[in-house]
Amino acid sequence: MTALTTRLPARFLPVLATVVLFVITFGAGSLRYDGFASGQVIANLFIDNAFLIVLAAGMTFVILSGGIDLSVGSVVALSTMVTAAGLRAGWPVPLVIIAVLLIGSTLGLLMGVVIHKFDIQPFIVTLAGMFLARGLCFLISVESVSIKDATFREVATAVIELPGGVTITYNVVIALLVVLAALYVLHRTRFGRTVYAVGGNEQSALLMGLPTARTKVGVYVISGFCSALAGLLFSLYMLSGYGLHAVGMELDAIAAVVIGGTLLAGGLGYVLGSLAGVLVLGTIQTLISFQGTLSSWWTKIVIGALLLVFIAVQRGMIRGRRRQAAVAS
Amino acid sequence: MRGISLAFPGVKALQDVDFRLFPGEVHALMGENGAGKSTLIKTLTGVHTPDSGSVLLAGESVAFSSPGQAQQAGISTVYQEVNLCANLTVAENILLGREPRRFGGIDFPAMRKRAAEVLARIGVHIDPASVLETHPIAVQQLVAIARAIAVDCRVLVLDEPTSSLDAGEVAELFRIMRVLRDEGVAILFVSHFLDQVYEISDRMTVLRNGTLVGEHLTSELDRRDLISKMIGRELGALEAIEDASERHSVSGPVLVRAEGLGRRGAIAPFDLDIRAGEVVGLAGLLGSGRTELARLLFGADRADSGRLIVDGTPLHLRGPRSAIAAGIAFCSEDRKGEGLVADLSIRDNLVLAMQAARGWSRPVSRKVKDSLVEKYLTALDIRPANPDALVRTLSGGNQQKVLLARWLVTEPRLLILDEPTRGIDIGAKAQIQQLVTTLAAEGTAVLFISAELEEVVRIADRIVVLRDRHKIAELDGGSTIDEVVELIAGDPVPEEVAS
Amino acid sequence: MKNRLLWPILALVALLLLNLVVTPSFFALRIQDGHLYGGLVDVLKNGAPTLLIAIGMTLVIATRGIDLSVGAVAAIAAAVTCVHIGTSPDAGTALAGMAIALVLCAALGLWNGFLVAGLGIQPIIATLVLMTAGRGIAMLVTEGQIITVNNDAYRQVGAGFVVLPVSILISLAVLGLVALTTRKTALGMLIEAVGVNPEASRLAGVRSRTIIWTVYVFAAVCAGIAGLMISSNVSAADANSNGLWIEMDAILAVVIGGTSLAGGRYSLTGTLLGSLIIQTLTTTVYTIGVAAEVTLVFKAVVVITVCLIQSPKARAALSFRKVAVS
Amino acid sequence: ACGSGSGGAGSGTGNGSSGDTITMGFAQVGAESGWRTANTKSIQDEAKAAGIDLKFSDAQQKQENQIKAIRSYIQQKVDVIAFSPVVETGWDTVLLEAKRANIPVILTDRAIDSDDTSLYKTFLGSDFVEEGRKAGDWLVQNVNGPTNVVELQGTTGAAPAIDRKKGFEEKIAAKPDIKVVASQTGDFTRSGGKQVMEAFLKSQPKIDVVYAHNDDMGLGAIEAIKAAGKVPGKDIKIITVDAVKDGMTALANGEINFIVECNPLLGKQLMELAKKVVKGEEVPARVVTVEGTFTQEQAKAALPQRQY
Ligand SMILES: Nc1ncnc2c1ncn2[C@@H]1O[C@H](COP(=O)(O)OP(=O)(O)OP(=O)(O)O)[C@@H](O)[C@H]1O
Ligand SMILES: Nc1ncnc2c1ncn2[C@@H]1O[C@H](COP(=O)(O)OP(=O)(O)OP(=O)(O)O)[C@@H](O)[C@H]1O
Ligand SMILES: [Mg+2]
Ligand SMILES: [Mg+2]
Repeated sequence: MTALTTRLPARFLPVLATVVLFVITFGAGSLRYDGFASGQVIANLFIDNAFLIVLAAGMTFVILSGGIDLSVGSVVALSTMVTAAGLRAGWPVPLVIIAVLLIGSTLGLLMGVVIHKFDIQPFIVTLAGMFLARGLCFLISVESVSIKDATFREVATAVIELPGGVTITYNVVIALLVVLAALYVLHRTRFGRTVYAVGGNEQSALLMGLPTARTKVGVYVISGFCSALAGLLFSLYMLSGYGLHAVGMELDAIAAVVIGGTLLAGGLGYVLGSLAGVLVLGTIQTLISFQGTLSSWWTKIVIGALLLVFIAVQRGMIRGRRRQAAVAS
Repeated sequence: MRGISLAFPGVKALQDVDFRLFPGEVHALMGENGAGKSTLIKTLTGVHTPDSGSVLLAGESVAFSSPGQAQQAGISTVYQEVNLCANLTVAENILLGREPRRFGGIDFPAMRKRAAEVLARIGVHIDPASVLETHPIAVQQLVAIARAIAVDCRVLVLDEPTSSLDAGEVAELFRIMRVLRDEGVAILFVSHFLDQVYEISDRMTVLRNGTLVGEHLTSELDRRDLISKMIGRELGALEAIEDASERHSVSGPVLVRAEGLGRRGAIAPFDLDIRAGEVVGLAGLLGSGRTELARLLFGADRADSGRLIVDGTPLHLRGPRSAIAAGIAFCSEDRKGEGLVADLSIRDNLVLAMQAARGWSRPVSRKVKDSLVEKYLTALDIRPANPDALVRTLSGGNQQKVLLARWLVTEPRLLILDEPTRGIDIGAKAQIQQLVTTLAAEGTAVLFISAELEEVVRIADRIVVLRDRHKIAELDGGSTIDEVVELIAGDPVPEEVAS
Repeated sequence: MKNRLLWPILALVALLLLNLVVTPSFFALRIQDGHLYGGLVDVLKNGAPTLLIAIGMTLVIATRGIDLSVGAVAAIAAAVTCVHIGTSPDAGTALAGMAIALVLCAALGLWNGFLVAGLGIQPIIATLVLMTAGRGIAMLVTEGQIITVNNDAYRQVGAGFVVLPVSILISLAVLGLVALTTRKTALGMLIEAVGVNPEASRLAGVRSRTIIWTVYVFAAVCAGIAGLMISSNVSAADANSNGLWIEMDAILAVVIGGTSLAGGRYSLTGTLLGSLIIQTLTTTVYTIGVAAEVTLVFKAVVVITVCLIQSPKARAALSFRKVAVS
Repeated sequence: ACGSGSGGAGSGTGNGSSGDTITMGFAQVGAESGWRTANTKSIQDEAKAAGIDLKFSDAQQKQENQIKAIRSYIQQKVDVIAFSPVVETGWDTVLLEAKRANIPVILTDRAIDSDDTSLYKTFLGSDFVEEGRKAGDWLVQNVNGPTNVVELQGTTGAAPAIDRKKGFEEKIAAKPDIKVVASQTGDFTRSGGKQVMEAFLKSQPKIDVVYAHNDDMGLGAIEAIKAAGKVPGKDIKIITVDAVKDGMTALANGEINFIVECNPLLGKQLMELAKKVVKGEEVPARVVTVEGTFTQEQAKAALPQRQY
């Protein structure tokens, strides 16, 4: 057996395991609940999590490089706030979009520069970024601001008909495009491979003459950009800006990435895994709302338990498969 | 490089060192462990910024602020420890940063093809799409070399590239170095193997304790002079070792016996007896399974067949702990990854194994610690002799000594040494060899693995030969190198030899 | 070592001085009903739970781990104890309740340890399970209600005084104990070894799994005690808000204290300073009257300034500029 | 399972899956306070009593989860959807979907900020601004001379916090003697309230009144005041909102001076409304829950019957 067939799948295993698990859970849900096995439920999974997909894609870059970005949730909130406030003030839509993306990327850039130049741990810097972004929301307005702009509303409510009567929103299309772009950048460009190298061993990457500085700052810019974009999608989803939007969403994004098999220490993982991770979290949510009889606390316990089942089974699958691979070679 | 000085906290690594490197020459940088060779190289390539002094490249003053810049200026470097990204593929490790592109993206098929070509140039045939960490450290070293020669460079820096390579690989490397030299590339070469240095270099610069001793043409400096320049005194110790290595056949009780021990994909089932007081050498080519054999004996990997008998009773190896408890010690060849705990001090690294065996609640007392540290710092001449220095800051050779000392501290009954002399200077190497002989005389069994066949033959009482992950023969200590080489490289069909 | 802690100390002092400037009475101490009363005392008292959790977190982080579940565990401890106490004013009932709660916390720590060391799941996700489910468990225990108790013995843990607040005395005692155990035994060194290079440690015969297991249990017990302090301070268990986001504060304290999230070498003194800095920051916000909507921006600015002050690189850059200007 | 697609024109019984029992989807915000838990319990109990099949989901304090839940109710074709929008914005898209699917919507707690009032049938709930006003009124009537007030705000940005502040300020503006000297968020929790109050006690030379946006923060403040050697309710007057049992007890004991009620028990009213809405009957666009205020004497009387 050649090394190619035994080795590469081993690295893809976590992703594969997540996808397989996702399919199994979905199957289980379909058997258990009426109306679960419809195309629209799957479509809703994407519609309801489009912003999270974008966030997770950005977060994948950061985690692959060995860092972490806690600011994403707040940047989403800030983006919704800027969008809503900007539109309320009568800015044209394109200007709002550009402003939001610029703010997100700039915040990312600032954090990246501080992390890299001053050698401060990403955890603190991005936590400060988290405070700052949310603080800025409240400076703009403490109250929630609704979006009344006609163009925005149109895009938000527009649906794309898929065969079989299933509908999706433009958000889904954008999210999937982001995933594709992330795939391309991570796997087909020097920057992407350097992200993996830095995450694998920063010192070595430096000695190999790779542009580690640019890469380390770059991942935070990407994450900032993705957060801002996710914020725009969130604005479309909610049609409002609010300082308390997306509280704790950074944890969802990190969880999705890690469930997708990415190593928190960096250097190993795939965007597709993160996508699968988001879908897993979304499915857990969907299962719970279909169940419909859980009290608030049982909801939490069941979410935790399902999460556990996911990661434990995933772990088991990876271990079992590794053993088989070892035996086969 | 002119008047280079560089100080780390507490250590003056370089003091006013001048160094010249000409196109079309192989220039050996010589010195004991910790003399400052690697540091000088890192100053050249922009890893460290010198406190004073200047670097001139083709007459122009340069100041690289990162290795990337040095690379762009045509300086290609293999650093001492394998500095690659183990999580990437072999091809990426070789070509990342100058990968072939197509439509703006990396062209992977072309990249794999290029990588395979470069690897073939140095005689390595591995799948370029495989992940680097699946390969043993020696292969990783070859990949690092491949990376360095994959580009057209003006200056090629090789910091102990041969420390875990065997003779065949080294010959390949030298062939290429000669080709490059003839093309006008300036090559800087560091090695503790004097034979290699004399074989390949045209000129050498000697460092001692961070200061320049002198620059000489290789042809004008004989070995004795070189050594005395390096260690700063007349050699005598060295000769003592050459004699100390008389062999004897040991007929004591069997200490460790392996019966049909094996692991699929790693090493075929083998039998092996090791007696107390015996030095058993393992010989074989790269990838012949020596390390795997050793790991099985230590329980670092779990065997899937056979059993291990210690002192006549079967030992159920559940992991390194049970091996250590049975008096087995294993000094790994991968000191960075599997050996040392880089961010701990010399002291902590020294007592780690001993402490682990005692459990956390029974600390080794400060007094015992200090006396142990004291003893081994002097016995192995570890520098700097500051027990609180972080192991990460030690020179490669000194790290190796710390690792060795860690296991000596546990007073093992069977000491497995996998490439213990890797990256160690000639004086220290002699010391270690002597140490092995002494230990054996005191009744310790030693399993000795080294890529340097000569060394194995010199100190082993018995030599076990491996090929293609099979044990194919056992020779007694009187054998000559030629006999071993014949077995190692010899017939392509192992069965014939074995029968 | 001393040098490393100098800057966090300076940051703390600067923050305290800021309070003094805005509120001149901030440093004032007086004896009130036989115990010390004043702004500084509040900082110590309210910082005690974070400090305690941060101590446990330090050890977890030193092994390259992280424990997100501490907040939930704190909530569970509070809930179990308060439900056990109910309306009883007995000291015995309170003690029994606390004992039960802490045993339960140890079990939860074992669970985390099992996921991390036993199954080999990444710590952040392994403890995320308990972070989510744990709060649910706490609410299950209290049935979503805030359980108010009226028990003097229990009140002592978080609101009591023996000259100084009992809670800070407990935290400092634990800190001392941990410092002593890790320094006087080999535990500290082994923890660091496991954190820096797990594989090398395994090959050196270190029982890395047992060690990892131990630190998670310890962190959970610390979280449990902290939960008791928090709830005892207001004599009520609120499953939903007890210890909410305290894991972030604790991690921040550890990191500000100079311990790297990448594992390995840790500093307990650093953690102490980190916790004090964070609590002082919170108290400062209240005392100097930062408007609620500016609070977060203020915190962000302070946190980043503290870190810049500590970063040798940032100081180098700054002093370089000064030299260049002058 | 029956109405396969055709379920169309004019059938007055709605589009539920089974003929007579009504299925209601209720998207709760979370269980962030005792108040909310009481609210949930009332809805669950009353649904059972009214024979309504309740699908309940807890959004863990996240609006997007609430939206997801509503979307899944639409998917499951429930007969009526009810939810408590904690924020007034951000509901248009999903409610439009509900409207398209012909599922009537009832808001509880709070209205939404939408120009399109056809998105929901009615809304049932308290008025947070009004609560703030009641608190302000009481203060204006019950103090004389210069009065320093400290305010313990709810979670920054949360609607009750904003509105209770707004209503309160509106009323006290009438009396320039009353000044809010410090205002900080205590996150609606007891420990938050206690910590903030401790700090206020040190930084403010004179505090006459505490206005807390909920009972819990008020209870925390009481602890802090006691620790400072002062008497809550006497040295420092306390006004809170909610009237949960613990708060009422403190009020009855004289440690709180005035509580504005915010009634969580709207299950019964909700179920009645739901039945009407499903039948297609007209309902008023706004149903206000019955809410009062409590002084210390009233609290003593009301306490024994307090359920939550
Ligand atoms: N990062 C560092 N921090 C502190 N001291 C260092 C650091 N790097 C190297 N040193 C010290 O500098 C001296 C020179 O080390 P260097 O690695 O250059 O030796 P070397 O000649 O390459 O030795 P070897 O043959 O063992 O590789 C040693 O004393 C070493 O301990
Ligand atoms: N020159 C080479 N070309 C291709 N593969 C090699 C080469 N050298 C080693 N390998 C690989 O090395 C692996 C086995 O390494 P192992 O650690 O058993 O070797 P070893 O005998 O201990 O040698 P050493 O310790 O000197 O590296 C196999 O995967 C083998 O394919
Ligand atoms: Mg060196
Ligand atoms: Mg080997």
